[in-house]
Amino acid sequence: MSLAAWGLALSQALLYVALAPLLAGWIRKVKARLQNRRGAPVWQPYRDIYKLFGKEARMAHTASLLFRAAPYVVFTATWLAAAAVPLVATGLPTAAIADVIVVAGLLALARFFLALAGMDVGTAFGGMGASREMLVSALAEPAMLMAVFTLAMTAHSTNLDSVVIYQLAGTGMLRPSYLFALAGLVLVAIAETGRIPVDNPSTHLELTMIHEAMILEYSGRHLALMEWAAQLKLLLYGALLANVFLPWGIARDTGAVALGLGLTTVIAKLALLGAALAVSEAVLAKMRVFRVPAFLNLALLLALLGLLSHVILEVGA
Amino acid sequence: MTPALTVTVFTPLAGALLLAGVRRLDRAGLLNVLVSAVTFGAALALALEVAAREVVAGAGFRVDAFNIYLLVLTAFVGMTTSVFSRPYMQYVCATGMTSERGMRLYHVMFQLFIFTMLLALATDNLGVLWVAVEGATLATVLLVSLYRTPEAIEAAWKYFILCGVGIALALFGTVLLYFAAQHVIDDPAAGLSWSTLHELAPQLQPAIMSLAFVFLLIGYGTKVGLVPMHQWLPDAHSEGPTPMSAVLSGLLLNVALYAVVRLKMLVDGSLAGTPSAHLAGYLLMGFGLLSFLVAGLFLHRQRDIKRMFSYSSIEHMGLMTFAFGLGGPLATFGALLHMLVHSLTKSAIFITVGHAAHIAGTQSIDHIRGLLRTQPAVGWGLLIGVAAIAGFPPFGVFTSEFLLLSATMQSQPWFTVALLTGLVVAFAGLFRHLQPMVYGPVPEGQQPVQANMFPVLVHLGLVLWLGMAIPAFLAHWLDRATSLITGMHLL
Amino acid sequence: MPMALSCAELAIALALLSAVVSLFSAWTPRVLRQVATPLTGLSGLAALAAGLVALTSGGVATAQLPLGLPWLPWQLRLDALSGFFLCVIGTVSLAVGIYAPGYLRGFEHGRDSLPALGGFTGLFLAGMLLVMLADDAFLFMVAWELMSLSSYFLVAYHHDQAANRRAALLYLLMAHIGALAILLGFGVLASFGGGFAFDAMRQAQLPFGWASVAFALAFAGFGMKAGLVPLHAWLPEAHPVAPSHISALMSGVMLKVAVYGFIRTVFDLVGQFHWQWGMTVLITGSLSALLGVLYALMQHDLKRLLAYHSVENIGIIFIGLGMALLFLATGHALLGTVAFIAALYHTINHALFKGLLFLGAGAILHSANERDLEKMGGLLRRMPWTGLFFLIGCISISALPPFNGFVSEWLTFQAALQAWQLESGVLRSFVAIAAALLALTGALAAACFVKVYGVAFLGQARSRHVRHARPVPVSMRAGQALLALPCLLLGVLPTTFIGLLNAVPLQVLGHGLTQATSRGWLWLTPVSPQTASYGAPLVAGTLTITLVLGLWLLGRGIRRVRRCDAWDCGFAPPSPAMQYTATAFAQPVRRVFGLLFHISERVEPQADGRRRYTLQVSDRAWGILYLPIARLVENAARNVTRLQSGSVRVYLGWSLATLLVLLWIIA
Amino acid sequence: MNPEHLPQLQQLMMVLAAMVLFSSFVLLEQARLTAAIHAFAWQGVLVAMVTVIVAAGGAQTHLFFSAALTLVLKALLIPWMLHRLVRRLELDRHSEPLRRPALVIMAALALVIFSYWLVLPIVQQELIFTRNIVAVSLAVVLIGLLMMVIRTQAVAQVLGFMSMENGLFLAAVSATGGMPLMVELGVAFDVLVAAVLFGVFFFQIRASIDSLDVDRMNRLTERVDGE
Repeated sequence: MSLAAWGLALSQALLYVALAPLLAGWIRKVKARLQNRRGAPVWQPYRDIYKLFGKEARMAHTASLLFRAAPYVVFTATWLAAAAVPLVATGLPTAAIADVIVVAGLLALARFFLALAGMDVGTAFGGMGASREMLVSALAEPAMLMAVFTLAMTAHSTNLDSVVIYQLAGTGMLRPSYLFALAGLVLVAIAETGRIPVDNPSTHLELTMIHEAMILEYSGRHLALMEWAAQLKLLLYGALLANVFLPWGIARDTGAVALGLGLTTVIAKLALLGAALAVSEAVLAKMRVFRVPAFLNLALLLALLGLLSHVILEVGA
Repeated sequence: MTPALTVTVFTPLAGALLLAGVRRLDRAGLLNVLVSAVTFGAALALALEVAAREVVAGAGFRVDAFNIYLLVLTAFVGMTTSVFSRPYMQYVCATGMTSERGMRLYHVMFQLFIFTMLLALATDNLGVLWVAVEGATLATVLLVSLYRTPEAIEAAWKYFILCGVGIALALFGTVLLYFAAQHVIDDPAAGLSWSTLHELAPQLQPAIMSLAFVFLLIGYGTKVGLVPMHQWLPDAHSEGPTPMSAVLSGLLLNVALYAVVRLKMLVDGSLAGTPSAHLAGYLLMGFGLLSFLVAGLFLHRQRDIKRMFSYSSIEHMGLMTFAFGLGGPLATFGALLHMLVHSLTKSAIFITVGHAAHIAGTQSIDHIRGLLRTQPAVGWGLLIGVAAIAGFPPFGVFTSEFLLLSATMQSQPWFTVALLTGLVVAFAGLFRHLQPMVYGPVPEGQQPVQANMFPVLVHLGLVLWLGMAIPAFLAHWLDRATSLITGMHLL
Repeated sequence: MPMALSCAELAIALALLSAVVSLFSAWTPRVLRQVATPLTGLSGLAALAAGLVALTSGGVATAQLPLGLPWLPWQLRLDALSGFFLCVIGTVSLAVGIYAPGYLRGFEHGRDSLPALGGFTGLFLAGMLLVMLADDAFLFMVAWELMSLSSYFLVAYHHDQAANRRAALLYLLMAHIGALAILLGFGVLASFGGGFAFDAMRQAQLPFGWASVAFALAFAGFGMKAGLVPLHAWLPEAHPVAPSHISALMSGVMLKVAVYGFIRTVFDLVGQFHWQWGMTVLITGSLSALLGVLYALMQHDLKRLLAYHSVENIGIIFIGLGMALLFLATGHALLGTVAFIAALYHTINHALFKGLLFLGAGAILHSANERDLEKMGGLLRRMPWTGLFFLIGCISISALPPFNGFVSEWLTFQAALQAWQLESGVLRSFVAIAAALLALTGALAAACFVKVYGVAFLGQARSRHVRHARPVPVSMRAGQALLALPCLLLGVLPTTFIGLLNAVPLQVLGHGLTQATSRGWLWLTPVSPQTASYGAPLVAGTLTITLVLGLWLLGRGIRRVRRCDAWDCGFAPPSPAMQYTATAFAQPVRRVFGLLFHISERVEPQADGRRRYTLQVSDRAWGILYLPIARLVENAARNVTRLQSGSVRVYLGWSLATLLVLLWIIA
Repeated sequence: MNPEHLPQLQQLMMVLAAMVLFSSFVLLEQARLTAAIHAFAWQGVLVAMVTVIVAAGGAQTHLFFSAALTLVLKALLIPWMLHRLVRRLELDRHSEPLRRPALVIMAALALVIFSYWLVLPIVQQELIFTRNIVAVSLAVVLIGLLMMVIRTQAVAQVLGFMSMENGLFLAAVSATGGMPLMVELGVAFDVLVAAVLFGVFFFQIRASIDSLDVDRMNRLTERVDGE
């Protein structure tokens, strides 16, 4: 573990933080274009965050200490989770710290505090948001784990890093389990990051909110951290899909060329994913909350099918 | 015939005669305790003698390892019960449920009953055994109807008729036994001596012996309370005065079972080698299991607390009968131990129940409530006692049931399922009725009574001791009894 | 090592002593608080010490007591396995011993008898400790039943409510049935091993059929005690009605004693492994985990909810054990060990956080006299310390890093993910599905504890007495802290504890984890570094550093913020009544998993014209298993009682008939 | 035993035994209490005579004594007591015809055959004669029991009980040449006490349910009302 490697890991983690708003902005931009609007510039999210940091934070009378601590916990946990997902390079020391289960755990930790923060103020909306969020995650988390387990079982490792390397070295044979897992993971990603059709990040109608309902009471820097954490999560899932399923182009060593190549490829992949997401959001409508379980059961089913088709069809293959 | 034996057996008789003369109630009570104490002391002395030389015999009496511990047990339970009965009967007399004459009758009959018990245990002559057991019925039947309520009289009548018939059949069996004996023993006087018969058992004619055993089993089995001849038992227990129930459950059933076992030994001896060698054993197992299961189910539908515990007695008697039928040293050892702990526990329970009924002023389970709050001593006594009888460690009943179960598992594994089912059913039946009685708030105007829980304490203490560790001397004692019955040592 | 054994004996002696001492509280109530409960704490400490020594030394110590049957004196034996469980018991009972004095102050003016409480608590503890040391079936059963019986008296302690009495009866009944099943299982072993001493049983060579019988009996008996579905229904009835520190002991420790019994019997005494057994355990465990958490979500009585979570966690433990059996049966020793370790790890974890949570519930009960979530709210501001500890408990039980619950679930997942090494596709897919269910369970548990914490400690108080709740005395806080701290430690330093735990599989299974720390103590690598690694200390460290850094960078984070009203959509400011209730929170889950519950939902008009909404979510196990059996017994009893018709002539007829039948038989 | 008497004695005993059996049939059939008591007394007499004959045949002196005992007890004392009781209880007019006489007789006959079939296995040459007597006495015992089952009248039940005892005596005397004296005494004493106690109970029962119909004593049962 050379110091350089650690430095690289750190910079990758910082890169996550830096890139997160960009992806959000990009998706918004594409969406706007698809809706024949000009839309805000791509770096608008940076501006928002900056502005929010500048604003004064206010809290409801009924809010407790947990309400203040939550944004920091949520942001940190999400960030830490992100740091364990290879973005531009593999073989980083951070990969060994946390495998995919830990990533899921950290995301769950963030969600836990997010939901608690939602309930803290004691308004109906917060509780509603928390209840819905926990239901969604309760169904999404196993689906995600299943999907990733499929990869992990193939690669005989739960370290994302090793999975990616296995993929790169892999014969590139067509595995049914992968297709199922990928489909499942996509659905999970949509649900977890609160995108249409599960949740609408840009809604202003409280009763339809999930994620927004929980952070309804936040303002100023707290809100900034919450938003940022959400964008980080989005980026995390994007990186997960991009690098684990189509890892080609990711840097194998710490040479400058490889890193540059890796960066460009990953940005390209993310841009494509973002565009795809924007398209889907443009064409799809948000579902009723009680249709969501059906959506997630589909994800669960796909992921489980992936796992089963792996353990039954492919072991030894 | 050693002095200890004479004193042991005949003290109660003398006591009965004395008590017939005593008018003052409190004096009678004291004398009653005194006589029982003397009997117990003598029994202990006798026990030492037996420990010294295997068998104490003479004048038609024969005390060996098997009956000596029952003798001691009988004397002991008799003593503790008399201690309990003194204040209790005074209370009964005070409430006017019975008269001064009734009290005298009670004391006389109590001692007479103890006498018949000891006689039945100590004698070597099967005829005398029969006479004694019949005498026990006669001594207790008037006590059952002591309160002169219609229920009491009805109970007494049923008790009298059923046991009378049973015992008559037993006599027929005895006659057949004698009949069989005559062809191998020329001295007619010795024809009913158990020891002689036991030596000559192999020569006794199997056909007659099995015929005789059926009659004897039905006869003495009625007294043991084997289903379906048990119907007198709950009635007699529930309607008689509580000390009577205590000794009936604690002693009479034991003695009847003792008789059955003695006779089984003879029959086994004579049937050995014939195709139906285990006839007696199978009969006992069948009756025992039937009683065990049926009584357990009966427990669920009780409305009278004393009836409930008399059914529990039937259940445990069934268990012992089963074990004796099973044979083998382990089962027999367990059965002997169970006899011991069951008598101690059950008599303790009946004593407590007496106080409980006294507190509530009724024997109806639905009206006995909140004992723990009213009088913790009684409440806990009942609770612990029932826990003990239900076979919870560290009480002795668990130990014996453990032995019985493991013995069954070794020889007849499939019966264990039935046994366990029976245990669970019985346990549930007991506790579902017990809980409302001890727990919960105190009903209106329920007052604590002047209760003497000392005997209960002693009994349960002993049972606890036996559960934790069986003292060596007792272990060897029971082992010798086991070897007498089965011909095999366990230790 | 003999020192450890005598230390354990000392623990038992102390427990018994406290039982005896507390009898005096009949005269001076203070004795219970000031002498008896500290003694139980000491006993816990002694047990902990003994357990640690046994774990570290890894040896075996035996002894005999001059009690028991003449030919089978009580045999004591202390090895790594029992040492580990001694640690579990010791830790929790130490905390309870510290916690109880504050908690019991309220009882001194109650109507229930203190001697009973103290006495049976002591006996209960002694019984559990004795089970750990028992080395022959007789002593084991004695200790086991002592534990059950004394805990029964503790469950029935508040016996004024009929519901509590029913719960106690059901509890004792189930315990008794379980005990008899266990006894029968031992009987099978003994009749092959030729003796009730465990050593004899170890030597027994059972054919597969009888071994399976023994296994089934042990599984049924111990599973009944541990509260595995579908035999769990007594557990959520019984555990909550006991005084809270006893609930902590029962849920936290007694269930573990059942786990110990299962491990001891199946892994040690029977000593052979078959995949069929593994499947049975695995499936039962998964079902228990899922149903447990689902039923827990439906509860709004805090202690009942926690009790249902015990069912869930026991399920998780048995998932681990099932996988261990499976892997060992198919010859994957290392993987079996991983699963085994995972189960053990989850065992101690559950003991810690479930004990902690019950103590927290006790604290709420103590200061707000409330068990119903629907009436709580805003307690965090009323009792901050309890709030903090309870939060730690919630995070741990929801299996979130960096706390201990996560580590054991992570290990379980690691074991499950090695399913690809199994030969049979069926087994592989079952393990995979079990892993899926486990994931689902974990997520639902998180949801459940968001509900609990959010409704109880956050928001605003929903009733007056909760609004005026006072902080609990320091001893109770200390007790909770004592359990909260290890929750963190076991989460942050798993490698250290697994190093300790290793002694258990080494002794029971014959091999331990070889590569657990092959990459250094910072990384936990159960199977191999390539397979998976979890740098718990690093995660925890980074979390804290980043948190502190964040707070410092945005240094204004410390500065107090302006307060204002909550967003009210422009209507009147929100009142406590507007908050989401626990039932409302769980409603989506109830709708999604509806068919697993027995739901009766009614809206009936009241006299005053208003409408009343009642919702009853009950356990399906009742209708499926319990009531039919009860009905069966009732009918049998009714039919049998016809025997006692009351007419003496009928009775004589019975005698005559019996006589004739017998005569006919023998002739 | 001196052989020249034996045949006649045997025949005589056979006849007597048969008559004992017959008497218990009579007892079973009797509707009127007083008559039943007389039948019972006659049975006692017959048993006593059997005892005498066995005593003469076997020259066992103590049997004479027990014969006298039987005569006094079974033929005189107990019947006399029962008579007095019946009179004092104003039952001398009481009569209770059997409900299904034919059936009862059938049952009784079946019992006789059954008991004969039962003692068949006791095959020993010199025993055939005693064996039959045993069969007869067993039949008497069983019929007594049957009588207790079918009679709803307390006194009648007692009569059944006593006739069972007669059967026992018959068996004891004829088959085994009498039990040891001490036992005989004990048994006799028990029977006497039993008789006395029965007397006491008649009055107690009468006092409590003012009738002697045992079917009206059915308070003590496990039947819950409405089942």
